[in-house]
Amino acid sequence: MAVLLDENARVIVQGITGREGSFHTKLMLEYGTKIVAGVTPGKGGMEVHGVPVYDTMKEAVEAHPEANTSIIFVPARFAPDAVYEAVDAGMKLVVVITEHIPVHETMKFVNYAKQKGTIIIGPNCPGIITPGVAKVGIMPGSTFTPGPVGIVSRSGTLTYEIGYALTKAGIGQSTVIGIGGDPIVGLTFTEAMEYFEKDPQTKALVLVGEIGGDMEERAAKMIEEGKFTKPVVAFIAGRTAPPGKRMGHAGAIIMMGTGTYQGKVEALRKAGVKVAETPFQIPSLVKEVL
Amino acid sequence: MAVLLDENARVIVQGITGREGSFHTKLMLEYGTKIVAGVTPGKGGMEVHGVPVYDTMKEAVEAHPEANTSIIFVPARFAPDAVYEAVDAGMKLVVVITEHIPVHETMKFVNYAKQKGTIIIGPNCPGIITPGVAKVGIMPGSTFTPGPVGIVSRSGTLTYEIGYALTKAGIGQSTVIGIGGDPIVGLTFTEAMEYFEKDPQTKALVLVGEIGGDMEERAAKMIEEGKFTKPVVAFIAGRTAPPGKRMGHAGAIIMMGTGTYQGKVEALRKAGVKVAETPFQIPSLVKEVL
Amino acid sequence: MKLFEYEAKKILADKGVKIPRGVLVAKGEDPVAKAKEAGLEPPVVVKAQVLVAGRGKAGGIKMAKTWEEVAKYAEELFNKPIKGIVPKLLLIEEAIPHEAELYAAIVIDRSARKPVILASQYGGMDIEEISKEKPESIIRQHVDPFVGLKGYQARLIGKRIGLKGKALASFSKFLTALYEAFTEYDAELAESNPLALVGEEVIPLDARMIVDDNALYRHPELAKERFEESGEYTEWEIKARKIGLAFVELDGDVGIIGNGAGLTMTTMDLVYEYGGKPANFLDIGGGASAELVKTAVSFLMEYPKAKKVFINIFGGITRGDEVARGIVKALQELGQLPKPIVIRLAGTKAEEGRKILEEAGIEAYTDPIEAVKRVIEL
Amino acid sequence: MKLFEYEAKKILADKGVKIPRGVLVAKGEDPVAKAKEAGLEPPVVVKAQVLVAGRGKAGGIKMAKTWEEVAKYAEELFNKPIKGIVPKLLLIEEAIPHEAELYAAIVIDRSARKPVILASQYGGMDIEEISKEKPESIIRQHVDPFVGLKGYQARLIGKRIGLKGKALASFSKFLTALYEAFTEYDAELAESNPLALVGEEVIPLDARMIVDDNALYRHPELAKERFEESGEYTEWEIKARKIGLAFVELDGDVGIIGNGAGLTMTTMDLVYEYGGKPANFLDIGGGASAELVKTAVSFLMEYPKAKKVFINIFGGITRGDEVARGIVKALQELGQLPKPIVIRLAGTKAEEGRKILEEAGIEAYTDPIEAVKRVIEL
Repeated sequence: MAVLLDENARVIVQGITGREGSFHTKLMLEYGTKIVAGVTPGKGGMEVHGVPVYDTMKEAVEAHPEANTSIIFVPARFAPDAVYEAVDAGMKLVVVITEHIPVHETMKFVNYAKQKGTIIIGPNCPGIITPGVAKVGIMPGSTFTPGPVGIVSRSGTLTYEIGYALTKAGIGQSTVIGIGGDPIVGLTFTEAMEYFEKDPQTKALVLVGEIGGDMEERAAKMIEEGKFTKPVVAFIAGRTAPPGKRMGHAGAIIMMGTGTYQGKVEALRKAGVKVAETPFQIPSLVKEVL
Repeated sequence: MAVLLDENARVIVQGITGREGSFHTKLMLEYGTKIVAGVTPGKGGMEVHGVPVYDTMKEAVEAHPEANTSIIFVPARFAPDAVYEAVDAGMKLVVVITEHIPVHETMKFVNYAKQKGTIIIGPNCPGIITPGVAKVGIMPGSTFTPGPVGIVSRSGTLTYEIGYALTKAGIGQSTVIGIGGDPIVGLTFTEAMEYFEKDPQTKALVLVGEIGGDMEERAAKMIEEGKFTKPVVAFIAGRTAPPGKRMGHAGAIIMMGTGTYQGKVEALRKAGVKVAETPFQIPSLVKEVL
Repeated sequence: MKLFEYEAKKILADKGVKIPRGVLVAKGEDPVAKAKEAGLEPPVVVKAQVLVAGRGKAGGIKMAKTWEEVAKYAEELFNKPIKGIVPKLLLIEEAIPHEAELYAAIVIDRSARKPVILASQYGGMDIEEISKEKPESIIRQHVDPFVGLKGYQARLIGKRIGLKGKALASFSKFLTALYEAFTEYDAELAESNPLALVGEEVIPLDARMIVDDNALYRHPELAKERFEESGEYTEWEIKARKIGLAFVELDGDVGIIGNGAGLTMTTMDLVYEYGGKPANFLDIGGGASAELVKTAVSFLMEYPKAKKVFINIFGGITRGDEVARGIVKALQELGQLPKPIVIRLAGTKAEEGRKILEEAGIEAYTDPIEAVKRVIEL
Repeated sequence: MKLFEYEAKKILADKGVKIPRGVLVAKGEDPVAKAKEAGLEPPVVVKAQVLVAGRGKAGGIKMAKTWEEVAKYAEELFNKPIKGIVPKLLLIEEAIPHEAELYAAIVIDRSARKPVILASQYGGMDIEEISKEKPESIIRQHVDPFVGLKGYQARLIGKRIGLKGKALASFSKFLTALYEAFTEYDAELAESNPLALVGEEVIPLDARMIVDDNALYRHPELAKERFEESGEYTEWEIKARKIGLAFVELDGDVGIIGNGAGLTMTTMDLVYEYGGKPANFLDIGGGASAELVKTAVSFLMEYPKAKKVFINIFGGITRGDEVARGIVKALQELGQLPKPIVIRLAGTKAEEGRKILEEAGIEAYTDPIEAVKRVIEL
């Protein structure tokens, strides 16, 4: 078992002929991900690393009706359209890697996908990996190993760092989800937690937050209300970030007094979550709760 | 029994303080319709024919949580907003009397209402009456009498004429719905027919169409496919109307070769429907099928 | 309301669509000088700006190969009515050699209650002809009115009418602009036919838009109605519109007044059914005042095609007594009865109305069939 | 990107909002002459057009009762930095006596993933103050981004902040315009505070808008970035932006380079945790080239606050060898090592990277804790 991504995933890569799309298609294939098709308008008929390319999702899905997941490497200006195309083509899961999508566009396609029953991960995210099974994303696969701990994170590199630390400590992961660093994302902490709650493989959850927004506070509330019952270890990046400054991620900003490190840590601790001071304390804290 | 409107209807009149709204509130009350509130922004606190007036639907519904139906007499520029307000306030049925609403607006609010599970009748319609029970509309109540025949019509006055002819001939009506003369309406023939099909009181249906669009053809198809099983008598107005001219109703126009009298009559006859040459043949045709 | 070609093209150009270079010439202006000023060189196309359908077939579009021809055709077009309409403006445009003529339109689909894109690789013919001759070539795509036309949908349509590469990109950009124009201007129809394929680019050689009359208040820049110029309306229809009457001219001799669109049409149909021919459609609508009735009656008394008049009223919101008062007033003002008139009154206050008419010496029927038979035999 | 008050007001005025009569004055122009030309009469308000928050409290807004005061305050404001920023433009506006000051704003609610309207009858204070002092006065209303703000929602909000009659209608018209501005300009924030209640009309005395940087390509009319004028950025932040670096200035002395926003913030936090103070945030992002790394390293070598530099890389898409090559290149160009530098490399191609560094005589850590301890003790 796993969360959102298992051995039944059949993947279409949107923007497969681009530099990033092509490179990561290769890495995903090497990891064992079952990529059935790629889409780039105007490049139909090509092959990329043996994967057939179509002009449209419609054609890709007609040729590969088993497809249920897509990953988007399309530039920001065209990415929202690619999301609509994936949703309308019936994808169950759409991973949006693209950064710099206007937030009004994200707001719309996330609402649209929700109505249609499609799960969006991202945008501006590293994707999702179920170690040993499949990877739909850009994270280094070797960093992760199968096991009992779920990870859900707003940060990419930090997730690799934490995954690596867990792996080194002999603690494997059930599924690792990078939900993305934008102010609006398709899958929030609490939504991801609903899936982890139901997954029998997952025995504990590592939650990697950062300043800005109130997703961590909402996760804390969910835990307090007893709607997430597994042990949680958290780390929040940005303790030393000044208010009003955007720290790399569009979503990592303390605005109008909300989204502070202190607020998040307090809320999580109040909910009984162990909050690590550094990411490198996470393995030992996880060991305590497993 | 009846269709869409029965003794459980509790009605709010939107635009109750206007000339039309106030006049028809009186007539509806006299007919026995249970009007619980009226809404006109800025006129909250007034009373119209004993009905309390509120500034917003929200307040009206808070004070009268039993309300489930609204009727809109608001001028065309403000009518779409009144529809959204009614839908968002949880009305199950909204009758839009207003004429001259831009068709792009109607297209939107009809789709919106559908998503939210609200039934819209109209716009540009006379409303709905279940004789002897309730009237949410502007038709002369005395014209109709309870009985076994449903009427669904694109035309107002013509419906009164036909109802009157039936009543004179001793044939009463289960429910009479004027769906409106605009190109886009909330409730189409086939949708109305789904309700009449399920209504045990209705033994036969009179369908009053006119030139323009293809609602009559769709009704014929529904009958042919066996999805509507009760006897149908039809009349189509506009046999002598020239193509390309708008005949009073925004929707009554033969465009791009579609929407002709001949096409509609042929489709209906092919489906086994008796099509009257004049509205005054309807009572005898109905008697044949009852 | 129909827009002129140059107006529809201007709207598209404002949305980034490349349109043929051109210049508008009014009567009295020198077409050659204006065309030269605009940087045009023959061959050019000289197009009458009229709103009638089938303008091309009616001789409203001329290809001029020399400046002499430009002058000649402009002179011709300014003096030749196209289906009865003399253009006030000509559009002189560069002639654009092209490989193919496509069709693209957006209309409102009544059943789906959504906008629908129509496209075909067989442009040049009108949509009815395409429907007859190449029905399978017509691509249909509905659009969610809240979400709008998605880029991928536009690309799919372009692909399905045979475009690829840059031409496909150009088409999908065009379609997006057309959709924006369609929604922004509350259009019932936005169309380009032919939409020319020029190398790897699409260019609208013609463009049409019909704006929803009910939405004109939101488009004050378009709001001057153009009854006279449209060619849609006859002289008497224009007169009627100016005094606020919903009137359509027909070819028979029985003048018709009814209340409500359905009943008025039915009254026409009844006259036809009993062997007569309606001279018009005139709907006084719901709840008409005596004043409006008077105006309608007086209008038909002047309207020469109507040799007699049939007034058919079923009172609902409309009151029989108001109608009767209006008729009596009209006849009083006219002094005498210039044309025979048959009245049928039923429904709300019909009794009162009949009394008023009787007092004025006018008989009114209750039964519509008796009334229509009487009209025919007059 | 923040818009200036006069820009935000112009956008609202274009949407039909009544704004105070006013005129822009540039340095060197005669404020009195320009104000008179614009038909203004004292009392007027002279407002520094700067983007810093708390402009009023910092003395950037002056009420002038006479023409002499206009001249005096204009002279003052043009020469007095507001939180470090000297205005290039002043806005002189009519002073508008008003009965009440309201608050209205639209922001994006991350959790609901929808725009949310915020309104309060207690304007004048900023929203944090209102949240503290009158939290119950803040009305919140979400908007479906596809459907838009409905008229009745605007009226309900107005009612709930105590308006009625014509004032309510004026407020709801204002809110509709504000929402249009919010969506049309891809705003993260559109705000008026105070929104004055003048008789039965609302008039925005101030207006603020922040446009999503990611959407600037859609707004070429706004697209000139204004790092210098915004007051949001320090001198070194402006320098960094100009060469494409995601850099935030902090107050410590340990220069920081990381890859990825989360890891870079964490690197700052680690330094702090082990007793140091970060001098900056500098994220080289995912998949950085040697060239970008070189630029980043050279930048920190010049940046005076950084007395030493800590580079923390966990390779994912970013490759350790590329990073190493960038570092080596930077040091080679500088000739020598002006500041001590500690490097931690892990993940993709970290082994290769360490080898490259070693060959250039630079030691690299694998363990971040060891590395950070080393930085602190330097």
